[in-house]
Amino acid sequence: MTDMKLMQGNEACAAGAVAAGVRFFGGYPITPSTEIAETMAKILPSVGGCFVQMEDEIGGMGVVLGASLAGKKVLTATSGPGFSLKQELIGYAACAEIPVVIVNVQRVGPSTGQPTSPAQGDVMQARWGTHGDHPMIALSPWTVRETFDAAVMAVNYAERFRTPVILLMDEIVGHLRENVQLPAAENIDIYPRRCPSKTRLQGYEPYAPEADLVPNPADFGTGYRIHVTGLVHDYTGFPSGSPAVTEEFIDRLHKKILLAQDEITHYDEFFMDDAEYAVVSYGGVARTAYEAVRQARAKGIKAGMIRLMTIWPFADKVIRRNAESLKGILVPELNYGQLKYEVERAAGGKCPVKLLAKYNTEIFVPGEILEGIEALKGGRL
Amino acid sequence: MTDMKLMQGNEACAAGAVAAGVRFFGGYPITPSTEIAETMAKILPSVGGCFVQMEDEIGGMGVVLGASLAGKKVLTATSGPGFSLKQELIGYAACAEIPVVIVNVQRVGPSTGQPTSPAQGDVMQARWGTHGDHPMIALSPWTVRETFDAAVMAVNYAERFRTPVILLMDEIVGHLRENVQLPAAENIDIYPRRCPSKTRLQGYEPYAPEADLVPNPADFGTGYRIHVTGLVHDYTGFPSGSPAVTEEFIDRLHKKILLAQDEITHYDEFFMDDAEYAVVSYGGVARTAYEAVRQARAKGIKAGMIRLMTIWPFADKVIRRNAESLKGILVPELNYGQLKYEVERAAGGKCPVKLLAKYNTEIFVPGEILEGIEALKGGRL
Amino acid sequence: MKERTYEKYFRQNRLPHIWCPGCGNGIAMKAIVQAVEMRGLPRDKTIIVSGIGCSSRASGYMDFDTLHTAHGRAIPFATGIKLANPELNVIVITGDGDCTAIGGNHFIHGARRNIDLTVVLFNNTIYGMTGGQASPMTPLHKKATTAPYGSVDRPFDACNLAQAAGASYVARSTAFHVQHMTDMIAEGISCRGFAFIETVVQCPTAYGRKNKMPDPAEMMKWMRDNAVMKTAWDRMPEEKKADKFPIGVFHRHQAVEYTEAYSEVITLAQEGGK
Amino acid sequence: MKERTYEKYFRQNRLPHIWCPGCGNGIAMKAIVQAVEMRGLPRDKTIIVSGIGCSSRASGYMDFDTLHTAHGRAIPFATGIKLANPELNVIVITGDGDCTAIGGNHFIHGARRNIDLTVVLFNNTIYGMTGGQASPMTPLHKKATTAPYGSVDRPFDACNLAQAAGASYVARSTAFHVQHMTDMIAEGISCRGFAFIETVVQCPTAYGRKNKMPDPAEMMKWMRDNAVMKTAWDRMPEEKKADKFPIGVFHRHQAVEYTEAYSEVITLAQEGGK
Amino acid sequence: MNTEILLKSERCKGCGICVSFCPKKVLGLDTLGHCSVINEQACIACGQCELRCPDYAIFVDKKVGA
Amino acid sequence: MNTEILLKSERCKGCGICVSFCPKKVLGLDTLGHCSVINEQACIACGQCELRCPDYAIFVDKKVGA
Amino acid sequence: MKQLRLSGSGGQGVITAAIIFAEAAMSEGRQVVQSQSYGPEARGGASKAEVIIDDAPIYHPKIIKPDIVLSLTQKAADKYYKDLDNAEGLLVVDEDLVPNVPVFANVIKVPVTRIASEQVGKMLFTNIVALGVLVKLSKLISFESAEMSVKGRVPVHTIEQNIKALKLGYDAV
Amino acid sequence: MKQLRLSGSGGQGVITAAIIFAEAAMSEGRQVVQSQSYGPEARGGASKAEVIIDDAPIYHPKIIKPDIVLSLTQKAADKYYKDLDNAEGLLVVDEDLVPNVPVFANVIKVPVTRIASEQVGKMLFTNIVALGVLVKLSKLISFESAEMSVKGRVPVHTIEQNIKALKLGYDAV
Ligand SMILES: Cc1ncc(C[n+]2csc(CCOP(=O)(O)OP(=O)(O)O)c2C)c(N)n1
Ligand SMILES: Cc1ncc(C[n+]2csc(CCOP(=O)(O)OP(=O)(O)O)c2C)c(N)n1
Ligand code: SF4
Ligand code: SF4
Ligand code: SF4
Ligand code: SF4
Ligand code: SF4
Ligand code: SF4
Ligand SMILES: [Mg+2]
Ligand SMILES: [Mg+2]
Repeated sequence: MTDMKLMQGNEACAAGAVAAGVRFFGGYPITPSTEIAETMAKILPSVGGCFVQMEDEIGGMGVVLGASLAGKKVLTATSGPGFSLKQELIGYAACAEIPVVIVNVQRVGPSTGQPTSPAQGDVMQARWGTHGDHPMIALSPWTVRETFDAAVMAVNYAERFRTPVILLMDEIVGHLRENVQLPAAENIDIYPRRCPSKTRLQGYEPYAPEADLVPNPADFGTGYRIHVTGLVHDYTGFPSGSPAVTEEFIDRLHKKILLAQDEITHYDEFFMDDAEYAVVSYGGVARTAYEAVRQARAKGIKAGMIRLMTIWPFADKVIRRNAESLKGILVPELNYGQLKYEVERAAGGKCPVKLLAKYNTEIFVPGEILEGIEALKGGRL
Repeated sequence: MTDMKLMQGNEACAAGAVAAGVRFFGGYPITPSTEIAETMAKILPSVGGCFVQMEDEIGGMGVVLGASLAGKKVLTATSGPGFSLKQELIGYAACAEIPVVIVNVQRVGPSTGQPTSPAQGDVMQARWGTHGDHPMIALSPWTVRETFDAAVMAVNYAERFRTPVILLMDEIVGHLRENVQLPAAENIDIYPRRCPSKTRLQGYEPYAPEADLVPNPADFGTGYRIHVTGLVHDYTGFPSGSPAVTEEFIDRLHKKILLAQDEITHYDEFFMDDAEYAVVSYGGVARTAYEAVRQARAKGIKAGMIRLMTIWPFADKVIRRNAESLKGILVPELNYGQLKYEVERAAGGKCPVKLLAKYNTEIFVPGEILEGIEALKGGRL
Repeated sequence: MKERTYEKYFRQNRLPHIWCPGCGNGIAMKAIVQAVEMRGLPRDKTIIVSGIGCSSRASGYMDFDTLHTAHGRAIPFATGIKLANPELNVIVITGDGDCTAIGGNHFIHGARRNIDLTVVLFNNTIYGMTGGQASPMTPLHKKATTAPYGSVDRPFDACNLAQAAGASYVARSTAFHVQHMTDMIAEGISCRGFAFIETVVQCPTAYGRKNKMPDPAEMMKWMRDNAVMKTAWDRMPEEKKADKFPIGVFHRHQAVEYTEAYSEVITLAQEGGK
Repeated sequence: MKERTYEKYFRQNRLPHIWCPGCGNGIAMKAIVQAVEMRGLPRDKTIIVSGIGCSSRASGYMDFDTLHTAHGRAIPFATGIKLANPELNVIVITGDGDCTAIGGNHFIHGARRNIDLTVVLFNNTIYGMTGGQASPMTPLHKKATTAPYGSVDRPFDACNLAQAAGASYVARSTAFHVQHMTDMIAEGISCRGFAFIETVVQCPTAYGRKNKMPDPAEMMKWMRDNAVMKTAWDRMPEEKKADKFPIGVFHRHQAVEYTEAYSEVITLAQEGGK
Repeated sequence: MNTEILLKSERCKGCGICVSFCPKKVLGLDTLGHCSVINEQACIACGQCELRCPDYAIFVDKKVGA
Repeated sequence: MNTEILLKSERCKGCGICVSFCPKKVLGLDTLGHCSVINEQACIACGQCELRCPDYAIFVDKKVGA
Repeated sequence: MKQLRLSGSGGQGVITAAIIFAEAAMSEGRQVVQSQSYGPEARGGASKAEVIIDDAPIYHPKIIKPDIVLSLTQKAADKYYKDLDNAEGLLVVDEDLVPNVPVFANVIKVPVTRIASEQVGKMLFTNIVALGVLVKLSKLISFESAEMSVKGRVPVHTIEQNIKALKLGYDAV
Repeated sequence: MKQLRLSGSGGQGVITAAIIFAEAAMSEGRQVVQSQSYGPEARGGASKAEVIIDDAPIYHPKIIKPDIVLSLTQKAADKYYKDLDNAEGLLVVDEDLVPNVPVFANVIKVPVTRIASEQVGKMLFTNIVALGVLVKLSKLISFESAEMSVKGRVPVHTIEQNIKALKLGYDAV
């Protein structure tokens, strides 16, 4: 462990990324994510890396994808409007299987909205924002320290699955400062860049999957002369219009992540052993929810909490398992209702799932969620 | 009725839009939507309208929003990658309440994917593609004639609710030619551009809602001197950071559409009276599904079909009502599973909901869906 | 006190504006309304369109139909307004980031089409709104929060770019040269076609503080001392040009305006020509 | 038969290419590999990056590390590759739509940064891939599927634009002038900085057919008859210039290259400078 | 005095531009940073302050009849 | 004949460019639109056809020793 | 229900021929749907157009079992004849461009490209020659309907040559 | 748990003061969270910074009931004092900039801006003067910790003046 520091969520995000090996950042400033870029601009050159500010968010996405192909671990960061602009190339990364982490520090939308205020309004967009079928990994930390860990994890997952990973922060945690003690460098697990397991002469195919369904396209400049495209392609990497190839391709994109779903579904259960009512929460809101659940317990309500760190792929199993024994689930969200739909679906009618939505630029106070729990219990929701 | 014509879906879309009063098109070509732009380039100047090809899809979105504010009914059209690029400004239209119809003729994704092949992979993106909380109307026609009608309807809804409307076509219908007989101009209902109901002196507030929760901001150049912004704003149209204003604003954006949900939820029920199994289908796929359901009936299976024309807001009630009495629902989709999630949620565990996914660039053949129905019945799905 | 007639063009109930003490945006905004007054534009047929940024907040203070678009997108929106109703006068207010970073493509394409817009760029050489990141017009070696070691990205000369892209009128002025700025804008308004005016304005907060010029008056004195009138500039020996920059009208070239060109298309189409 | 040594730079198993009979893209692609050979670029340290379009399909046929990006985005991807590993030689192949329509902003920003890329624009003055829509380089009054009455949008001069934006090297050639084209590209490769070469190529299918020039050889003869060497062009009276266009090197100006500039930042940062 | 100086103090943000550009040292900033007229007699109504005030907070006219 | 003309017919798309630019009318297109050598003797090995063939389908060399 | 498939490569115009066929059938009061698919490449590559004709509304929009397949390239012939009914199905191929005719019961070889090139004057008219062949063989529409439909779809200055092509095709079988 | 709210307008530096306070508390081994909110406008407008200090981990990150509210503008005072505990809560205001002091039990008026302007030499130091005041009044951290924390957060060439400001504030109450 290192010294105790007062650190902001956004700074922790940058620090985590660098700790995980990120050496390239490209992006475009936008509130409330800007401190991530600013921190990177300062740190990266000092570790021999590169920070580049691009002409817009699309350029920011393109430049990091190019750098990733050339062998660097890469990060870009943005918020609402910029996240929308990046969607096309997020799909490119999914299709061409290029490791990249995209941080979205959520703010109030739609559109320019309320740039400085917190929200959780991009949860569904993180899953479905780009066109066509694609899988998605999204992580949402609830503390500054976990933001560091989540950044490390996001970089590792991007590299391991060769896929875009969304670090879905919110303004609450992004702009929060709290004391953190970061792990020492030697205690941080780093997933290295995958390498070709064959030579050209051995019949290397850049997009042939390994056992984990993930391919190992060679970094540019290493002598493999590979072709990378956003068209559907076969194992050689060249475009193919074959239905069989297309089917296998799209299937594999999803399965490589679903195979590992249990392992990458991170969540906490608090007071769930005997819980009758559960709050399902994520991101900065979970801090308030935790407080509320404690207060409910203090009042004798058998309340528990499931805190989702992994938002996508969605924790279906966790919810389903718990729904069997619960009398109700409350989903407080700083939006008009988003992850609630998933919880409801996963619960499959086993117990009522109720939304507690707040979308007025302010965060919940514990009392509101407590009331929500009581109302759920009392059948008033 | 007019003469019988052989018409392509994309042409019918353009014709419908013009019939509904569209006089401005801005966009950027992309397969398989390009014929819409090309048709507009030809027709619009001949009716005194304007076609402009912009530098990209974002410019295409911006230019139509400007034209809409200046009083024109407007259309833009795109496909997959372009739809992703338009997302930021779709949110702008939702926030600033600017009438606009965005056609997305879906193709295989993610990314460049298979540009010439059909898919239904942007269904969730149509709902959740832009950041922040926003409502969405999306219509998906299944015939060339209905494409004409859907275009008229889309323009009318855009004007009536002052909101972006997605005409969610697919390549199947977009590139299909079939004989159609269009309605005579006088039989087409047109929703006129909404006008201010007060003068400046009477204390006109451009964003004050009428009884239907929709405001009447004046067209530019008509002397009202209004302010339009993508920031959260109050009734005056000027930015406001007030939590109360924000809450009411976001609530109203959703409610104005939800209020009319029953009226704008268009769907067909075929053979549902005594159905035990239903296929829920939309867009071009519904044509094949219909054939399959007929074949199932011919084999003595009590199969029926719910054909959704309105995709968003989702037909929760229709599904829930039917789920009560069904033994199973099959959702064939040309994607990895998208609207299936909504059907599953809406069914609320009342009956099993099974996906029949195809994502190999080819469309279903009736036999596949028939097999699906049989498998559903046999519990093999 | 004599009436300041231009004050009627402000939305009085929205003043004071949100800009920082000493921000040059207020000066440029006043120059615009004075130019509008000079040219006698009918107020209800004049539309102000802006992007996102400190500068782009100007639209909210001006008593016309006003449109505060998305970051970088003012020109496409303005293009739509003008094409939809060519009788409207459309003035675009934008920032160096808004216009030349994220909006760079729309900027050059507006100029290419030669659509009749008057585009006024408030150039504070920084991203003011988001707190001081480098823009594509930040001078070399100056500091910004995203260029903590000094910027190594060469800046654009937006006037050159506008001209190369096809603008009909290109000029520059500064917040020090208030009257000159007003004239430059007024001439741009008169131009039928794409008119571009770069107005150099001080941002003491996000730029000045980081670059040892926190005092707005000092920044304006820097403009006074380093801006050189075009005519003098053209006669200036190269070695004296370092750190200096020209102001004035750089380019005037009347070409067919876009809405006029499009009206030809309408005529052709309606004649059934193909 | 003597060996055609440049053939080794093609992925033989992927030929014949998908381009239409007579398409000029094949000529420009050959010029690139010949220029690469002339300059002796190490093959495994040379990366070809393209956007989306007929022209951008070239990357798939060239036996290097190759990257077929998204429409308009070749330059940012290429920038990332170069910045991540400055020892790589990065060549960008793009179309008139890819580069100057949707990719226009990245194009001018690449030039502004002066990053060491060689950008070869295959200018067929049309959107070939999508079947003949007008591009920002379609000549005035020519027809396109989206300009059925003739285009009224003034075209860009991409060379002017590149120069105004800051490119270090700017040149143009045509598919008729094959050897000249090769030389222009080779010189661009040698240039340390942003090099831009516009190669005028014929698209008989999407452009020619609509504009009464369906024969590719006729299109090339048109190039022969209308392209004028820069030196001659500069001496040509204005009235003779109509319909003609200059080819050759328009601009050479060596400035600090971007990856070199950034290495200064690294030095500063590592010295703990702030 | 033959000039009239009008300060709209609700608009003034105390930037000091008018103070800096006043050739006659007519203006000053108070402790809390607002513009104030400290030497009205010296004013020559040159208008430099009004011209460059970014907040339209100061107006100067020759007195009517002066 | 002192020239050698190699036609890779699997690459030739019959565009006719070589035919048009051949100064000696050595080349022609057949009914189904493929390039064919119709007057080999006339070839002067000027290389115009090879130079501009967009499909790398025709190659001309002076015969070795010629 | 009758199902026709026209196949070839990018520039051969099979889609136009299919549209004209469909339009002619429509003009005779039939229900039609016409669709096409391109290869993965927008340029070049395979191209396929389909026409379905019926008296009742047509739902599923693609051919399940073609009655006639026309193929103008070897690749197209090899790929598309397979689902023809062995007994009833008819395969029509270009005599020159499909040298290896698939082993199939009913095959008709017509030198459509050669006819276009030599007798109409340009290979460009191949598709209309082929259309003439199909009109004759399919017996689904009259020559006159086809003629009308051609006139409505081709550029005015090429009508004459196109009608000539149509006739030549019609008479070639 | 102790909850401090610092409020003012855009340029007054209340966020920096809050960060320094939080850091000092952290250095004394406490758990802290520090947050802020801006008005709807990025420039100008209201600005609010909060610090929560506790010995246990802090979950809910915003103040529910402040112990101390510092307000450097009238607007901020009017808006933010309200949820102070009537008995225990303490409101600290700038004597000059908050002319209409809210009617409240415990109010302390300090001319922090004037001290900065007149005694330190620049209004820029207002926030550090205010910080000194808060250190003294809150009794949550030692002057030394605050001093250390200031030194770590301000530009090197301004350390001296800042420490002077801190002292002046500390001594002003
Ligand atoms: C798509 C998008 N990206 C980024 C932002 C964040 N943003 C707002 S203003 C701005 C820069 C403004 O700079 P400039 O245009 O120079 O205006 P200034 O504030 O300096 O006047 C940025 C990056 C945004 N609002 N939207
Ligand atoms: C975001 C996006 N928009 C549009 C398209 C469709 N599209 C593909 S290529 C192209 C134009 C190509 O024109 P150009 O760059 O000139 O290349 P050419 O085909 O003429 O060589 C377009 C519009 C796309 N693939 N992606
Ligand atoms: S940050 Fe700069 S540009 Fe923005 S208001 Fe302040 S001084 Fe003006
Ligand atoms: S469409 Fe034009 S550019 Fe594309 S391959 Fe054909 S000839 Fe070449
Ligand atoms: S210039 Fe204006 S705002 Fe600045 S101090 Fe003077 S009066 Fe006040
Ligand atoms: S008018 Fe001139 S002299 Fe008078 S106060 Fe203003 S600047 Fe000073
Ligand atoms: S130029 Fe090449 S492709 Fe064209 S006809 Fe001649 S050999 Fe064939
Ligand atoms: S080398 Fe010259 S003469 Fe010989 S075939 Fe080619 S073009 Fe004709
Ligand atoms: Mg700026
Ligand atoms: Mg092109």
